[in-house]
Amino acid sequence: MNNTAQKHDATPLVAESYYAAVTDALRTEAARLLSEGVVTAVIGYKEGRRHGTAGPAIVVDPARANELIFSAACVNNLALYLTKAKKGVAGTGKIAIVAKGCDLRALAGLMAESQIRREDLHIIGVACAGVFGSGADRREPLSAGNLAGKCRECSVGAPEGADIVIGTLPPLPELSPVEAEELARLEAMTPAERWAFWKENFARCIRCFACRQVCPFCYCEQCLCDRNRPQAVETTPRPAGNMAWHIVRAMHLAGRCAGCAECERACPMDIPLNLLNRKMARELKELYGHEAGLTPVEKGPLVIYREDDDQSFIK
Amino acid sequence: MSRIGVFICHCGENISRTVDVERVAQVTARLPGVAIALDYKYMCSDPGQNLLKKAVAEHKLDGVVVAACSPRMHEKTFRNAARAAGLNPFLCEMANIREHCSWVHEDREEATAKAIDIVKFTVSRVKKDRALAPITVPITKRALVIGGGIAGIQAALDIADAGHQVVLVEREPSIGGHMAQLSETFPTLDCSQCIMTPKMVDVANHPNIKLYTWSEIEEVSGYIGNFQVTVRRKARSVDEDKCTGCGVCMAKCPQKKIDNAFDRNLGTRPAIYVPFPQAVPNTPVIDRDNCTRFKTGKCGVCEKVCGPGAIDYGQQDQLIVEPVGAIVVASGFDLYNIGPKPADSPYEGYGEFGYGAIPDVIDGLTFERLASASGPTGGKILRPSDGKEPKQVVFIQCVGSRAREKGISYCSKICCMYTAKHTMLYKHKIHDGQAYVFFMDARTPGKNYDEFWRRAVEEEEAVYIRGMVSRLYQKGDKVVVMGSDVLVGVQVEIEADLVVLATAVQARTGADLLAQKLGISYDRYNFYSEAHAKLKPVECATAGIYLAGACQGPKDIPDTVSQASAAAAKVMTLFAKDQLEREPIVARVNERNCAGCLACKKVCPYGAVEEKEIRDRNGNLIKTVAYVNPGVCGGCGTCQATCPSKSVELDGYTDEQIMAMIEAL
Amino acid sequence: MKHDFEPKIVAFVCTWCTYAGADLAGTSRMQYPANVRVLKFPCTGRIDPVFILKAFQKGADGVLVSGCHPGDCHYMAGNFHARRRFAAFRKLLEFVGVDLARLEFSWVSAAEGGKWVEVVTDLTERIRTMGPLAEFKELETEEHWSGRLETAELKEAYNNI
Amino acid sequence: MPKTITEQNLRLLIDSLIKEGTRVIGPRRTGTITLYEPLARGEELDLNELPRRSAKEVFFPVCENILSFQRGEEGVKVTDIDPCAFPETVLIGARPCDAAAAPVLDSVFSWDYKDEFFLQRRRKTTVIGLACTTADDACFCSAVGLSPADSKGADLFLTPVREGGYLCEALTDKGKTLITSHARLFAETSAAAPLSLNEPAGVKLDLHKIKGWLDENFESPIWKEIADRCAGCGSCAFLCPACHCFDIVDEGTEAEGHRRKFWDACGFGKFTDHASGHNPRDAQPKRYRNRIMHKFKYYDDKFGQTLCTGCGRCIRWCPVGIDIKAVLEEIQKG
Repeated sequence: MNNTAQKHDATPLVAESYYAAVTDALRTEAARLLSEGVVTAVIGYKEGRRHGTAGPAIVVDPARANELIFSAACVNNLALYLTKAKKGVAGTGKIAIVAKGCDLRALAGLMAESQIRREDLHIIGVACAGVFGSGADRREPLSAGNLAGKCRECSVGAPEGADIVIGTLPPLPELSPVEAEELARLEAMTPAERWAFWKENFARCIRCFACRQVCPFCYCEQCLCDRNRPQAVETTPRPAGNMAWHIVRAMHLAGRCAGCAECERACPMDIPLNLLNRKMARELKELYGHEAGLTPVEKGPLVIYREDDDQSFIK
Repeated sequence: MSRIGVFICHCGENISRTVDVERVAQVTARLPGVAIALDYKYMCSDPGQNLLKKAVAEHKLDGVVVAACSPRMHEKTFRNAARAAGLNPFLCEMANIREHCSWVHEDREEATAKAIDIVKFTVSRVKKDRALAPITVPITKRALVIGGGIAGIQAALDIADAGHQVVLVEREPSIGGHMAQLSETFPTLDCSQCIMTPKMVDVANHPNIKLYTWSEIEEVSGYIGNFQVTVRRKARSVDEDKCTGCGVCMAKCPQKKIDNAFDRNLGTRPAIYVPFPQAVPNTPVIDRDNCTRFKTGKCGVCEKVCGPGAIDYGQQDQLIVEPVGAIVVASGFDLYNIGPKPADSPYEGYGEFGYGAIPDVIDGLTFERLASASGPTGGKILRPSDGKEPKQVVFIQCVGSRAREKGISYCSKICCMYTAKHTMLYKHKIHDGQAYVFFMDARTPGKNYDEFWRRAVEEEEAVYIRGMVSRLYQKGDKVVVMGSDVLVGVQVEIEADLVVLATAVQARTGADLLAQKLGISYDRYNFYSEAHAKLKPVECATAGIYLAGACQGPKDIPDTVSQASAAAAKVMTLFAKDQLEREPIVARVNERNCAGCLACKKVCPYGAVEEKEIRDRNGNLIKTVAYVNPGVCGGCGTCQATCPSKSVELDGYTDEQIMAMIEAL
Repeated sequence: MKHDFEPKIVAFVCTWCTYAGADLAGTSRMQYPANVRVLKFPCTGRIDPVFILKAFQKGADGVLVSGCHPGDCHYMAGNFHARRRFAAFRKLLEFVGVDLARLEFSWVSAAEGGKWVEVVTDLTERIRTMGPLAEFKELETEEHWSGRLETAELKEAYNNI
Repeated sequence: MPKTITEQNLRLLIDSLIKEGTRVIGPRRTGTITLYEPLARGEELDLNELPRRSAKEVFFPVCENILSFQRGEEGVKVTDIDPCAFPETVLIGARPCDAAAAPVLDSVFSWDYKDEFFLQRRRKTTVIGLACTTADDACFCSAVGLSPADSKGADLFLTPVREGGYLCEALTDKGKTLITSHARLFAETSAAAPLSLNEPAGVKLDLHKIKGWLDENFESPIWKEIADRCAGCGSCAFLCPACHCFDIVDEGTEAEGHRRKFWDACGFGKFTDHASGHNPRDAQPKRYRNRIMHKFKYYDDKFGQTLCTGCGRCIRWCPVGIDIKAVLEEIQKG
């Protein structure tokens, strides 16, 4: 974090009472949905053992709705649990899901890709001031100092299109866009410098596939990178295979990525994976005006074309 | 281990001059999986092919690489030879060492090295080749023709005459289309009705044609050879089987003041009506929107007067499913709206020409009705406002067409000719009248067309003014036409008795909706797209669907009829076989891996991808996956490149084959 | 003429336009550098970005992707989809640090034998001056430190194979 | 008399080892994290935090070649990698949770098949352990029978002292040799005060009781309850000092290639996927159960050891917040 920002870094973005109120409302709503039989399960968050942590929770019993919470530690994009990758987790029937604005974009994308249907969902939107960055100090309340990078540029704090939205956010301060700045920094480099940057980062990759496994859009039943006939991408965690894997991953998400940055958060090796996704999102916006939004768009930018698309790069 | 045979052709000296073919044979013989490599002077000759056949048998080859010319030249030859030797033809590949090597490189060493590489990666590919069997699709030898204008009539008659069943669907109560509304036709000035009505009667009487008028296409499913078409037969309120067409109902109908759309609203018709006297079928339909019985329940005259008891007020729309093997789309065109811009129209309209506000500003089709012997004036040209003979008529061309600012940039193709015709018809009927034509260019490409136009100008004394009209306004009982003559460079003002606008031909309103039902593509103006502008002008991208007439773009009658017959010929070609056989280069879905994102469906240019539900033995849905209909797939492979998990694979170009080649480079 | 460095160039082309255009260059006896290896696809729509990546990984110094001009696609729209796909992919490659001068895209019709020669010649000459694509080749030989063979004996044994 | 070494001399020790041709591996800052990596200079050593990955990769590489093949004119030539040629190595700054894992792994790598790739690296490596002062709320070494001061697995053990520098305890011949061959860098002291170590807080685990429960509860609803949310990545296994599953794959082309051994993880959906298409562990709960069973029951059954040293890495970096300590506490409750 830069030093000039340090001063109000620790100023809480929202009062603790905000989370308490949202949590209460969330529990009430979840209990109602389950006991009235509106849904068969609620996918939400519950508190972790350690201070300032939370994780996904799937609640099917109204009596356990009071385990649900909402706080700045609720980092996960729960849309993951609606995908084929997590087949059968939520069971059958209508499912309620707790969604931050950024998670809603993923839900919209999954609907557009025929993975989920709106009518099978009850979306409990939560107005979110942001979540903790990975590795951030969670002993303090959420502030500009321990906020996740993606949240600094968030435009969907208050979700739209949900069945219910819980919480009303106080006005939030404008924060410097650190991710956009990092992207600009990389773009200003020479190709050789960028190659060195990524080579160093990808060299750390151990192919734990956390990036893939937490991505709501990596729902393929057979990842191309797990295939061995033919072996499109080397499976071994060597520099060559790592580079190929991350290029393929970014390409497969281009035009689909909802920008939740879960890949980057989940990476135990701190590889700035979301930079790749952001870069592709920016390019597709510039080329084709596409942006991941809150409503499903049937055809993404790479499954559609216009006859007058740019072809200045083609001889 | 594979047993590949490599056969290297000298092509006389065409290859061996620059490529050391013996060396290629020596090196490639040692490649893993190669059982034999030999070279020969002319591999495509009979002895050369026999060499290949013999080697397949002797060495029990399971793959063949012929290193010779381009596969575009001889792939078929060698695949047939392989087949004759008992090998699946798709296990034979060509390595192009002539067009791509010996002919384009001079350095023997370089060319030889390149030839070796080409053979090498082709060998790697062949090892991953799979035997493929041709795909056969059964064909239902019945055709659907959509639209009963001259295009649809021609196509239906041709197909029916060839002995195949045809289902002809027409939206209006009668077939005939726009041509039935015309007076006389260019460039011969023969009477439209006279040449049209016999064909209409032929349709009605043809044993192979099933005619559905007052009907629309509800849904189309299936694919080439095997379409299921649901036709909505709108309630006619008249039993077609009982009706004798005597016309008493129409005569007795108390509600007679309904604008007659067939006559461009110049005349009126009753609520129970046929659009025009020569209608086919000659069975009336009740216009429920205007019928007193349907509006108030208080009438019932037609039912009382109908001898055969054909009137049926309770008739409902009927949905009928027709299985067909091919579809001819001949849904025709609409005319550009020259009135004020309707809210839902993409086009600007011509408010400045006062159409609708000035009664004596009409469009060309209205003029046709005025000039038609069966029209509302009995063929006398009388202007709408007061029924007087117009002595000065101004024709304005390119109204809507070639007017980018109005939304259409194309040329409507028929207006130059029909305006010339109009001036003649006018002159023939009103000898002392004067016709003026404002035009941009006269476009007359067609047999005897320019002669016809010249006749209008030179013999029939139509005054052609090259220039545009800026404004029309009413002055007394005249319409003042303000325009410019760009050749002379002066402003022109004419006090006309009647102004006729040559309005643009545009796609039918709702053409896009029909296209979506059919799964065919259309351009930005909603005209239907042919598969290839030059070489497949009547085929659609969607196999088994063909285009005829102005639904594809503006066309005159001769072109329309030609295209209709061409479409019919395509249908007959298809029906000449019992089964459709095609190259098995088609995509297949690995259902186990498919996650059902349907990206393949979104990119498929052929609409070949469908959704398929996978259920367990109890019928519970496990998942929805993509299914590629091999009868429809064109084999481009765009689906596979798009599929993130490569769960759809193009036979003949699988990832395994391609990766093997890249790795062998 | 001999050059210090002869690059390996891989061309992915569609069968209907560019492959035929290259055939035409052959039947017209036009001359061009022998560095290019042509892989035939039904359509540029079939060409997966992974193939380009793989080609670079397996030692290509330059890659050419070529197909039908827009509107001429035998399959109507395959090249339109390919155009978007590659517009995106080249941006990605550029972002990870690949010099885009090594990756060429072109439309070459069946009638453009001359254009084929020009495209291939230009690319070959450009890459001759650029030298080998060291980045991917280095990457191929690198190991994670924990599996790296550090001793001289092992290195020698390794180099001998 | 106990030996000590100053901070500066510790770095000089690294420098002189490198100069002698020894490979020195220790915590090093790389990007935004610390990893055990080969050190180029003593000053690269960074002992401020627990490295993100465990030290197991010193013995059990992330990925290594085990043979290479090349097709030539005379057929296929295969070259085996000779484990005897592995370099002499010093691992410096291994925390107790990392150092203690190596002897646990010896059991499985020297059981029926002697995995020389692992064992040679063990033989050739001298481990300099470091008492741990940085426990956080994910750490639980003391709950599984270790402690921040435990020297298990170390040849030489460093304990930070209040005055700066470290108290050095040589535990094996390797450790003693290291001191004697660099004697000038070590001092003798009688009164060095070890820094107070930060014992991880929380419930102590009764591993015997836990195993007892596991013996009885292969089938239990708890597995679904815990692991439905598991995303199926390998971060827990890959960061773990004791997880040692690996896969072997041939990579390359028809012309040449390598046989490679690399880390695998039981959390992966494909981990036990059979060629037939059948997968006995077809759902995440079954895979997670295997992880717990392997660590606290199977390995105990076979070798009398536990495959967990309480480093807490899997807790800290689980993307979906699965907390093995919480799971074990739950199991302990019964």
